[in-house]
Amino acid sequence: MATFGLVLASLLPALAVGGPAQAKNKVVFKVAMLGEGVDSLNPFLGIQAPSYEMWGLTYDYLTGYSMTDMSPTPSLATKWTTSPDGKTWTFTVRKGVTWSDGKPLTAADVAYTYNRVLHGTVEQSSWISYLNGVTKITAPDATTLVMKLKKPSATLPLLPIPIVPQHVWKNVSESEIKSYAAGPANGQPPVGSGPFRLVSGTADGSTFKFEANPDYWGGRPHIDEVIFQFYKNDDSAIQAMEKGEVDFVEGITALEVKNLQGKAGITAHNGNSPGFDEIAFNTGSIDTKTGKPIGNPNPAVLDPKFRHALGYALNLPQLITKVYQGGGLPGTTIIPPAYKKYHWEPPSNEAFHFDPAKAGALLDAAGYKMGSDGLRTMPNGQPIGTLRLAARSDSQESLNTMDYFKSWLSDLGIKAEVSTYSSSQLTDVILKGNFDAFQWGWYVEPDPDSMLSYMTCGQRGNWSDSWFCNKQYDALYNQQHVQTDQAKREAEVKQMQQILYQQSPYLVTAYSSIGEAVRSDKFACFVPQPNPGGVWLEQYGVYNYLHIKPASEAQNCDSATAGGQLSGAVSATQGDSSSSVGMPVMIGGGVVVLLALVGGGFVLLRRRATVGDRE
Amino acid sequence: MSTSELLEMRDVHVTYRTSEGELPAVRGVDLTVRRGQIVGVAGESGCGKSTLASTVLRLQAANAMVSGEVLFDGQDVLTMRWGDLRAVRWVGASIVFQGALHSLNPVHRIGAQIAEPIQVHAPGLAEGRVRERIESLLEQVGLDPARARSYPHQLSGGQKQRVMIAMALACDPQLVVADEPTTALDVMVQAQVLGVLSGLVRERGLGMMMISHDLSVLGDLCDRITVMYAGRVVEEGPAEQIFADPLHPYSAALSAAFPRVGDPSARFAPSGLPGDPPLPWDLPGGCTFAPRCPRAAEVCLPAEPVLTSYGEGRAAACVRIGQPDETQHHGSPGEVAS
Amino acid sequence: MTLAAADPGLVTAESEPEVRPRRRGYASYVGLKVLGSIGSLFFMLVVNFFLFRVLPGDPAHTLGRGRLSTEAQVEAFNKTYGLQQPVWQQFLTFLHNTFTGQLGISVQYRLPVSQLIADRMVPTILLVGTSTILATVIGVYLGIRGAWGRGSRFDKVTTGTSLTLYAMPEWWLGLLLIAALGVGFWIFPGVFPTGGLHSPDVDPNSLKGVLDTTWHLVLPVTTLTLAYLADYSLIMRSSLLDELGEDYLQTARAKGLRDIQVRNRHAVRNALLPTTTIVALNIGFVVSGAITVETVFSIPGLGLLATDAIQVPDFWVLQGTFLVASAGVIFANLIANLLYGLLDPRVRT
Amino acid sequence: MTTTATDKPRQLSASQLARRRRMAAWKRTWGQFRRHRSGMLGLVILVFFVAVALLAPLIASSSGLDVTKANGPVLAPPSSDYVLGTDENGRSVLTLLIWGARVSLFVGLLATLISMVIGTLVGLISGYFGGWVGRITFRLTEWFLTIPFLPLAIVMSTVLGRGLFNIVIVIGVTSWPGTALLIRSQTLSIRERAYVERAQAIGAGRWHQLGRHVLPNVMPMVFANTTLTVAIAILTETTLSFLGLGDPTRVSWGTMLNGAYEAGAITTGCWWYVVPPGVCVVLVVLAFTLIGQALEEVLNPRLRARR
Repeated sequence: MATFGLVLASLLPALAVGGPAQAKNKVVFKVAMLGEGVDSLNPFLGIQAPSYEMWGLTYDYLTGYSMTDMSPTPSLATKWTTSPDGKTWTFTVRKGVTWSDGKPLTAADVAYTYNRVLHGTVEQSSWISYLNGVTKITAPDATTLVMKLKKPSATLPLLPIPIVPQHVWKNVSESEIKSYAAGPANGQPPVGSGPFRLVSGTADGSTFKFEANPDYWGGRPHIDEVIFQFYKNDDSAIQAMEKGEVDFVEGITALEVKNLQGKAGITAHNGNSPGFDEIAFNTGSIDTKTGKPIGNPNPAVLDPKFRHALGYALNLPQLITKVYQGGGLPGTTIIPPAYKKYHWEPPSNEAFHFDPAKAGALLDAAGYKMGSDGLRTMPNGQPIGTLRLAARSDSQESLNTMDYFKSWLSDLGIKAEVSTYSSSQLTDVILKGNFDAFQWGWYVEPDPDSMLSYMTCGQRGNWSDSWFCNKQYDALYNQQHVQTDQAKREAEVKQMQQILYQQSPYLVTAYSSIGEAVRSDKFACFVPQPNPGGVWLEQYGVYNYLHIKPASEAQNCDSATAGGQLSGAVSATQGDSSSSVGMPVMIGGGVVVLLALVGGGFVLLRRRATVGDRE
Repeated sequence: MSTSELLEMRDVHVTYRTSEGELPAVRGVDLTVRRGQIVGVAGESGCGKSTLASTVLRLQAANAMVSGEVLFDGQDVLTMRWGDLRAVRWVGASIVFQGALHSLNPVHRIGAQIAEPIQVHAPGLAEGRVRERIESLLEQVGLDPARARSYPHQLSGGQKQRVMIAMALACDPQLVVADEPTTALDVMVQAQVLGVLSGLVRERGLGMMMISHDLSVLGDLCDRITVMYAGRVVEEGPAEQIFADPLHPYSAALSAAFPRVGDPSARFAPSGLPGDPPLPWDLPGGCTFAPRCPRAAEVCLPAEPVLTSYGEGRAAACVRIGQPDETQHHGSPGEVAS
Repeated sequence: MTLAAADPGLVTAESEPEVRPRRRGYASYVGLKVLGSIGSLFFMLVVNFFLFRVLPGDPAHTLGRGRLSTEAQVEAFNKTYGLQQPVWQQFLTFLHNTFTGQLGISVQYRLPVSQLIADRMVPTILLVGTSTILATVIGVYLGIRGAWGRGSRFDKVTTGTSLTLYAMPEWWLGLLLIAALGVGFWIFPGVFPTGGLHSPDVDPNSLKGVLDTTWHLVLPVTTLTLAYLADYSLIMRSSLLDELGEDYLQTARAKGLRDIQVRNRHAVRNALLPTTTIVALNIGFVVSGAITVETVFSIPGLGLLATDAIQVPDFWVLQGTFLVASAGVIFANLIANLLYGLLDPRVRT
Repeated sequence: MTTTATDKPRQLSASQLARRRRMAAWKRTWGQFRRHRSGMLGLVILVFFVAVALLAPLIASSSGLDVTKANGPVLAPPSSDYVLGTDENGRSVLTLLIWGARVSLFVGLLATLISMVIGTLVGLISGYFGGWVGRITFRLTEWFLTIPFLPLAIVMSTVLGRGLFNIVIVIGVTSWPGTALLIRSQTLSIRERAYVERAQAIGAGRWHQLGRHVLPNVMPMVFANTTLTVAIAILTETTLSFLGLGDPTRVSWGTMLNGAYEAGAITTGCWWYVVPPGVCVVLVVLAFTLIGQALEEVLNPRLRARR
């Protein structure tokens, strides 16, 4: 039949090609996704960004995120109060919300979901960190949810845990859940309360079809269907968009963005995403049980002064232009500027800038004098030897960054060699401590807590990859963790960043971004997050799925509800769209290319996802 | 039945075009086969006798240039239109190839292979008739008709050769060309096969051109014998005479020789004859046989001797015939042809 | 996959002659071949098992993809995947599971591997199947014509083209086709879709869906067809050339057969033997063939499943696909041999 | 070794004879090869690329490979100062091509060497020694043949990690069975030949015969087969590199194509980054194939009849 069909198709190309284009009356929003696909539709199993997107459309969350700085906003919870001692949280759950199978959604469902996380093993892996310190969760009545905590928590009420229907999941046992697909079964979408319903698609599949939920409490979406199509490489996806097979492409390179910006009917940009790439040092790998040193870090990198000095050897602007293809923002600290409240911007007198002379001076001061052979020595006169820089073989950026680092080091009179590992191998190398420095990256979730936690002593041998340990830092971490006074907490978080900046376990090289392109002749009213300069699609929350409109109705974007005043980011006409989005981005010195969804990206996704933080 | 000459070859030349240059394989051969007559062609391998045979049905290799005339029943095979040629093939003249081993298609059954020419040339013939024909043919060559169902590799060499014979007779040809029909077989089987072959030919009064390096075999089967050396006829005449008292020294050597048993691969050189037959790309000047000839003398060198008649129906190409031999020339005795 | 690698079927047949063939019926021939395949099957299982036990990194970490924080979870994980058992015991369980069709649960997708493979099988078979059929038909035809009129312009052109295609990485050819016919170049617009199995918004089961899928398959199928075609035409040509020297063709000519009859009844029939074997074998290399092309054209088949699994690395998916791949080859190999036995009487007796 | 003092001289002279015969054979082979048009074409192409690879340092300085030193425009089309344009790091594609030739050829040849050694050894053993040794080695070869080549190569290169030598090993280890089978059938036929029997009669040890009589006579076929294997090896290296399993620190034609693919060179229409590496691969592989076929035809009389 295939052969026959083949012949047939080549006979009637018009018909066959006409096929895709004939999406009539129904408004279908087709999204091309790249790289790793959806790993699971089961919110307790999946860990990859696309999966979060699927859950976001299928389920609801207790709290949402603001479009400006991603601070908590009401969602299923209409409001919440904290007891004076900060150990009791009371949420008021929205009335009149129903599951897709018609049953009402009550506080009991929320309590069930959270308890499952609290007491399960599999269920814990992705979500437990959000219920950190929570001891008891109850639903005294249909609209009230009460959380009891050991000690106050600063991370609440941020609770991005998909709320699943008790009446369905109570039948899924602890053992079954490991392989519970939670996808469409016998013609029925998985039961959820979200704005859309998954009518077709399986975890390993390449196509996922959602239908709008007509009676969504947040109002009916302006589009009838969302379809995600996964492509293996950018070219296919971009071509598909130019051919009109898809309306949106997520995660392309800056080069491709540049190339698309000229094209009529298409608007492309690099959206800031709250993530960063860094050069990390081995600040002292130890056996977490015995506390004895393991691995073989070069004594030099163990010295904060040494690491800090190297901060002045990095020519970040060059890195951005060359390695990140001319787009990008030089990085400073581990909390990206997207989170205005928490980001600490080093004052100009402290800030790193490309100044080899200064770097040299600092090294001299720290005792790393230039030897007769033109190589710097340890303070005790021993040769430093060769620093082992680890790069990820699946990321060209990683390799190139380290190549540059190597050449900058040699300019300083420090020998270094770059070796490549696959991401899984590198994970092992790091845990064994057999490295001096490596290049990798993180995404940072709206609440800085978990990112900050990775640099605490307690995380060594687990999430800490730099083996960093600093008493003062840990003390501050514990403080901010229970800090209920927002202003105080922000101050503490910034202080922690300052410590890291001085100690330099990480040299943050770049703040990342995601290349996105949309058929602005078909759809409009995308609102970036963070606004301005942020991403359009893989956001915290599903704002745009609810508020984008067919280009024909673009003029009244503002009629849209929340965040309306921000809309029109992408309006129908090419001209002002490129000025309203393209220009700021360009003026902003361009944005770092995130090749996350190409090659090495998987790991970023993985590590980002591991604690569920996602943009 | 126009003439009594069934096959008449006139001044046939065959030259192979190869990357090494042009190799003359047959150089001006005349040969005649009458109805019911068995003509033997003798000579060492490489003397061009097989090439000569291939021209009878215009089966020479693609890179072979043929000149002269090959008249079959008065028509020149070489210039015939393909249609007519196909009609002549197997119906007019058939061939028993050397090495039945390879001349039978390994993946077709015996029966099918014998039937093939019949079906080709008498398309109308009914299945049953064809089968009967095959069985009778097999019986005639002394094989169990059931053999029709077996594959070549299931037969012994002798049996294969018999199959070839049966196949050759399938369309009652007037002429059978037997190209070294028995080289691959050991003596006992050779005798049987030759017996069968000549018997059938005789009783049907067919003409046959029998090619062999073994003069003794030809001697008692044939009416006439043509001896070839280096692509030319060196002697020609009644079988028994040539075998009994050859004129040409080469014929003499051939008849003196006796067949070696077994070992089909190594073709034999007449005993007492030093050296190998000349290579077609460097033929010695004068008499091409001279270098190996026991009676060679200065007279042999200037020109290549022509075939001259000696008595009724006998001819030979040697200038020394009748001359007394004083000067005995010998090829370097050290070497022994292997 | 290549001329050099692709003729065990032949070799088994060829390596007999010098030992004077004993007479045995087709049945026992089949028996022997089946036994041989079972042997290979077991060997393959062993390789399969141990190959994947030496994947880099501590399984608990790499396979758990770093998600495991508490010791309890690590243990739970090891338990699920039986990693705490001694190796031989793991092997036994592996054997048992394999034969009962349990290929484990994908670390990445958390779905039964057998199900994943079943899902991905269809596009691959569609792609490779179509290409193989086309390639065989065209390739054999070209091979025959080329060999029969060897030295002719036709022969020179086809052989030249085949050799070039043979020397070409099929995925690169795919890229070129995408660039030329998908993206379009100079004044030529790109008409064909450049990736995916079908357009996102059509139901693949509707007629429109079928047409759309077919339309999407044009480029990948063309790519793979050209790649295979090269092999087949070259093989057919050379094996027919081998036959041309044979005496029985002379016999056939002498019998007064037409040239075309000689070719089809005798030469081709025999020359087809090796070709059939190799085609049959190539079908076994379904996965291998599909890997690169599926990657280039983003076709969600077995090949893509495998390549995706490598990044993770998704232990069980890799093992499963590899298992299917090798099993496919062994099976095809068996078929090839049996076929050969049927077609060539010399082999079976 | 059961060679006794008495039959040594005869032994030697015999082998000398054999050697002389072989020398003559090589001369003849070369003579015939020279007349083989496509073979010579292949040889010319190959010589060209080998020359380029060897002279790379003279033609283009290796600094052109260093990303940190690259200061050309990104993915710029061919121009006067960048004859074949630039890659996504602003490096000259031409320079990459020239140095890529080194890696591709190196990998191809070394991998082939490995697979040849293994293949020939196994082939000889399974062909020469009858009995269980022969049977087992033959089975082994067949088994290895049933392992799907590319998947195995992929899995192995994930196991061994990414590096030039790993690629070499992977290819070497996965591509030997074809050779082994060829050598085996060759050996089987040669084993029957007269002088081996003679050697047996004289009482030379089996290994001695293997080395003295069988090996030298199999060598020609090995040689012809080698060139074909190189072609396959180079193709495999390219494919693995393209799939991102190559050595990222080294520039080969495969890694170039991988880079082009990931940089979306197709959509951005950077033909100068996609086409040249592929063409080089095709040419080199073609060259080896042509030479290999020519050699086979020349060395194998049965095939020679075809011409």
